Amino acid sequence: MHKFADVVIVGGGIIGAAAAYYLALQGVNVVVLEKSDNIGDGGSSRNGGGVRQSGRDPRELPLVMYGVQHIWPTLSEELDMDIEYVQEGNLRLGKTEQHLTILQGLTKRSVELGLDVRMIDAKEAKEICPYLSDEVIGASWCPTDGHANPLLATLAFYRKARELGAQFITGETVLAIKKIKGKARQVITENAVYEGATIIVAAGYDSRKILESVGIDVPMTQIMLEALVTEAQPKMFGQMLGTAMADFYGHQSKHGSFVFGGSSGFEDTNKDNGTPITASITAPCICRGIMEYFPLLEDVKIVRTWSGWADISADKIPVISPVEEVPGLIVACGFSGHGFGIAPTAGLLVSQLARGVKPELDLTAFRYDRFKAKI
Amino acid sequence: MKRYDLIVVGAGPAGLSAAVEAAKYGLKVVVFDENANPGGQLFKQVHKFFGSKEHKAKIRGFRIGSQLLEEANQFGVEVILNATVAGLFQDKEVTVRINDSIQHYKGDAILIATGAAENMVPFKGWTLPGVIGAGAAQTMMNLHGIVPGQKILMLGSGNVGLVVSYQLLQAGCEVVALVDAASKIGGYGVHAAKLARTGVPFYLSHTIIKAEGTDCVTGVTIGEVNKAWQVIPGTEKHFDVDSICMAVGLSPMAQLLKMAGCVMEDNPKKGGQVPVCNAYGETSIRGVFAAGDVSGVEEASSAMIEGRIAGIAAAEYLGYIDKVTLSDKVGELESALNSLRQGMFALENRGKCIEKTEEGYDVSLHLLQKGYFQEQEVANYPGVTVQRGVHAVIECSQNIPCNPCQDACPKHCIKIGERITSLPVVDENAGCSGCGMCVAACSGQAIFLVNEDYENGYASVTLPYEFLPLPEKGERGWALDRSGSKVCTAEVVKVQTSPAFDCTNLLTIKVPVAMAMKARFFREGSCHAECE
Amino acid sequence: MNSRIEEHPILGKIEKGRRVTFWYDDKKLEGCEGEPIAAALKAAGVMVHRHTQKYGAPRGIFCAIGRCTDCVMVVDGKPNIRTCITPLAEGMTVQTQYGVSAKCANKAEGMA
Amino acid sequence: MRNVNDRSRDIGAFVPAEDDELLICRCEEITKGEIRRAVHDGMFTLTEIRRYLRTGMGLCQGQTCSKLVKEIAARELGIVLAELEHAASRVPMRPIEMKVFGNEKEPGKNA
Repeated sequence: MHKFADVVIVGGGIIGAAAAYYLALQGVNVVVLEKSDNIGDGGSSRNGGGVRQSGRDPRELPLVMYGVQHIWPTLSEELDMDIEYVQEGNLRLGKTEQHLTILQGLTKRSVELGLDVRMIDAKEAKEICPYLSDEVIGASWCPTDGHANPLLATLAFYRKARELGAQFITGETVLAIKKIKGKARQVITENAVYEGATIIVAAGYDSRKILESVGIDVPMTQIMLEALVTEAQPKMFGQMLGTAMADFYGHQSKHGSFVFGGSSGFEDTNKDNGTPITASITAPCICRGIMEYFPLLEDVKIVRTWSGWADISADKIPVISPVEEVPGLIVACGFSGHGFGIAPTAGLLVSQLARGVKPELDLTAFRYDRFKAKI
Repeated sequence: MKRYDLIVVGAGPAGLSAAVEAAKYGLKVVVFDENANPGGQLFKQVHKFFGSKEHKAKIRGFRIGSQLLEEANQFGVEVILNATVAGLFQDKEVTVRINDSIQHYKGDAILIATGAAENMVPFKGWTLPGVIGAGAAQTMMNLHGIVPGQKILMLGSGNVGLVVSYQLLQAGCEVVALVDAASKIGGYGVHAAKLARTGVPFYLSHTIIKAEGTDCVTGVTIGEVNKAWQVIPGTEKHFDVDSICMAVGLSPMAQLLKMAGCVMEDNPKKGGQVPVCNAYGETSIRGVFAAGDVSGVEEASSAMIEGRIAGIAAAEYLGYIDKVTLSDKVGELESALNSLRQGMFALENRGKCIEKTEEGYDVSLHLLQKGYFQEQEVANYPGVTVQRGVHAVIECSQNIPCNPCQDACPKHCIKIGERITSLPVVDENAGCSGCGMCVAACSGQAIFLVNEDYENGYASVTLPYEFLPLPEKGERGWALDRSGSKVCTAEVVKVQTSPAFDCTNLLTIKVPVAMAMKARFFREGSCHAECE
Repeated sequence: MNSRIEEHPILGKIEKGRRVTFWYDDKKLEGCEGEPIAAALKAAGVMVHRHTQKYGAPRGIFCAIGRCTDCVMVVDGKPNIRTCITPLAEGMTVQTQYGVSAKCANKAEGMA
Repeated sequence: MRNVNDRSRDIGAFVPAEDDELLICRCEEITKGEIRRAVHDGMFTLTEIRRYLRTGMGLCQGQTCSKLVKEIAARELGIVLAELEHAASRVPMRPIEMKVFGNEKEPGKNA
């Protein structure tokens, strides 16, 4: 079976779905190929849902700030589906002087780039979120940060793109990309060949193996992080939460249940059986981490734990880049575990690259060929 | 980390049997169960089991449970209750919630025996308090001694629906109707018959349209359905009830196995999503076993045998016994299991329309549609004979794996033979002594003693009676026929109770001789107004 | 008819724990120590355990074996406690749950 | 071989049915109509329906409704039940308080 489209997207996560949406809006004929059975089954549905500017790598700040100003606030309306975006600020908590120095460093860096974020003392932190433990001695506070529901955001992009005519096919494992007369033209799967003028590879860690077929490498590793979900509670706080040492992060969803992500310290070496499976020591460790900051949550019941892989690039920021040596190829992967907040912006920028239009924001920092040896 | 040879999850019939079998061969075994008492469904089953002696036939479920527990203690199996297995991880590790802590254990082998949970049929108002699962009713009555409701409608005519309806009557509730959208009763005919003769009406090819009530159930409306399961307008019937019980099948609770990454299959004949297992119950992950309803919904008797097989397989997997011992031991158990999986209700016959018994007798369609034989049909079966003096009348018309009546009769009047699914044959000249052992032994309560020469013009009918208050000698009341309708007045002439009958009392009533083959139940009640 | 089975034709006398008192919303009830809270409530004729979050619909016992979580109530101040498997103890406070909390805790949250 | 699932295949438009108001997921209060509409919005798998509507995400984690949701979705998609994969099963099998989950103890010391 041989299928033609203007743009072939490899990867049915939030980046692929968002790009497909923005392209379909412009009447571009798009095919999206997803290896797993479900749209958004990778990192897109397995993250803490943070729409966070504070503490981000300075190179990513413009993307997330653009999103917070131009996309997130109206995205539910645009996709006519409530993605539960809440903008009630982000608290990154510290319990020791050492924590505060880390937070100060992050804060100073973001302030220099125009982000409204500042350090606050324990008293002010407690005014913002009364449930904090007394051990918290300070925090960084960014009022324009927020969070959204990653499951709904991903499926909302997919739903709208599909409505606009984008074709999504799950259960299609991409084996390789094939150049025809010097240009990237074909995507070979187990079942068919998909051909298009432009090929976007947005398949998370799997992108590395796929890009190998056209001689491109994105240096990435894969780590496994875990999260836990609690029973629904009355509304307690709307802020996005995190800690200086990132031992846990999360928020209370509109539904009332808390979603907290975290790690056991072994995320680089977690074993799996081919599917993202939780480890027996991680959830207890996240619980202990949370209770140190929120003792009041100790009686709240955990109803679910899940895990997911994060595609960690060598310098911890994504590759969002055209590939001139393989004309027609665009790469968007390596979001290193914090891609959700910048996903809508990244989707828009990738769609502009695919249409040959000058991207809204400068993408030089995200070039595929930026990886140089240390000396 | 604390490690056992075998960790069993679920202390029900399958789990305990597996633990006992493995411990017999020297394995260090622990069984975790989230409930306060072990035995799983066994401890809610007050009825007598089917099968043959090796399947513990004619013994009541909860007594089998206690026997299994004794065996477990005898062989040093550690049974830890109020212990919820939260997860099954890689490297055969489980985390268990015990009191207010999480504890990690590893097993060289793991056996999941978590059983099955009840299916649901949603209808308008199904979330109202008062709509409960049949298992919930059983739990409340038989475990906690609480009456689930006063007036109850039962949805579902499988064995669970029939048996739980009977148990509701024993607990003193009124079962206003038994309803099933299927055109034929799903469970054993004998279970339906013992219910119909108490007067419970059967509404096959009917479904629930809606449950009524604002804060809880106050009534229910059912309607007849056509072949396409659509309600036929005008056939609505209303009942005032305070509870609706759903007995519409069970689904395996195989979440732990799916979590561990076992290959699963969706098999409607087994009740839904089950692990793919080999003949020994081993899943796609070496050393992880599954037994009982979790790997295919059947009954507790087969669950116990599956448990034993898996227990022995675990012993071989860990090198405690060799392959030869394994195949011998499992061979015997497999034949016991196969003998249970014969007859009309065998897996391969599910859904088939069977018109003749193995022996060629006609299957009574009336029994399957209404819950009782038409009068003239009864005489077709080999268990029903015409004899002078007292003799056993066995109204058993389906090939089900069950033969306790054969062994119960000291005079060998009853013969089933090699295949335990054969219908019982009453030998006309074996000379029944009227001891009633067969009446009490029959798990389906389908055996009566009839004596048409009791007194001139009168016959005696001895029937199994498991209700309170137990009528006394000399008491007068009504004789009910197989459909539960009053047919004549009757007097209690004898009441036999004995430990050998295991709580099945034998009630002998005197009725006009013409009623000898009609009267099948007794209801006390003053009959002065309506006397003949 | 009393909804406790005094004597069962097969199980005989049903032995229960000693009588204990507990609070059900603002009423004082009695039950048997160790039996599930839901059993004590059922014996006292209580059918509605909670009202749901979205539609405020009444819910009560459904599976009675701790799986469906329809019987949850606020017990000793903690919401979402499965009453069908939680043993009754002397002096327990059991409150009807509205959404995810007891009504008196935050009126606004509960159903009008 | 995974089964290829083209999400633009025509499964027919959403046609309201008179039992759409029927509640299916008891914990999260989701009706039959919402589940059927979700399928037509492109949610062709149980995991997607679960994430899209929250069916099976409540306190009982789908133990009561997942079979019902599966039957509704299969009928709406016009496929056999076996073709629909159940959502993943995850720890914990029963809700566990945070302080208990975090309280790891050596076996045998169940105080």
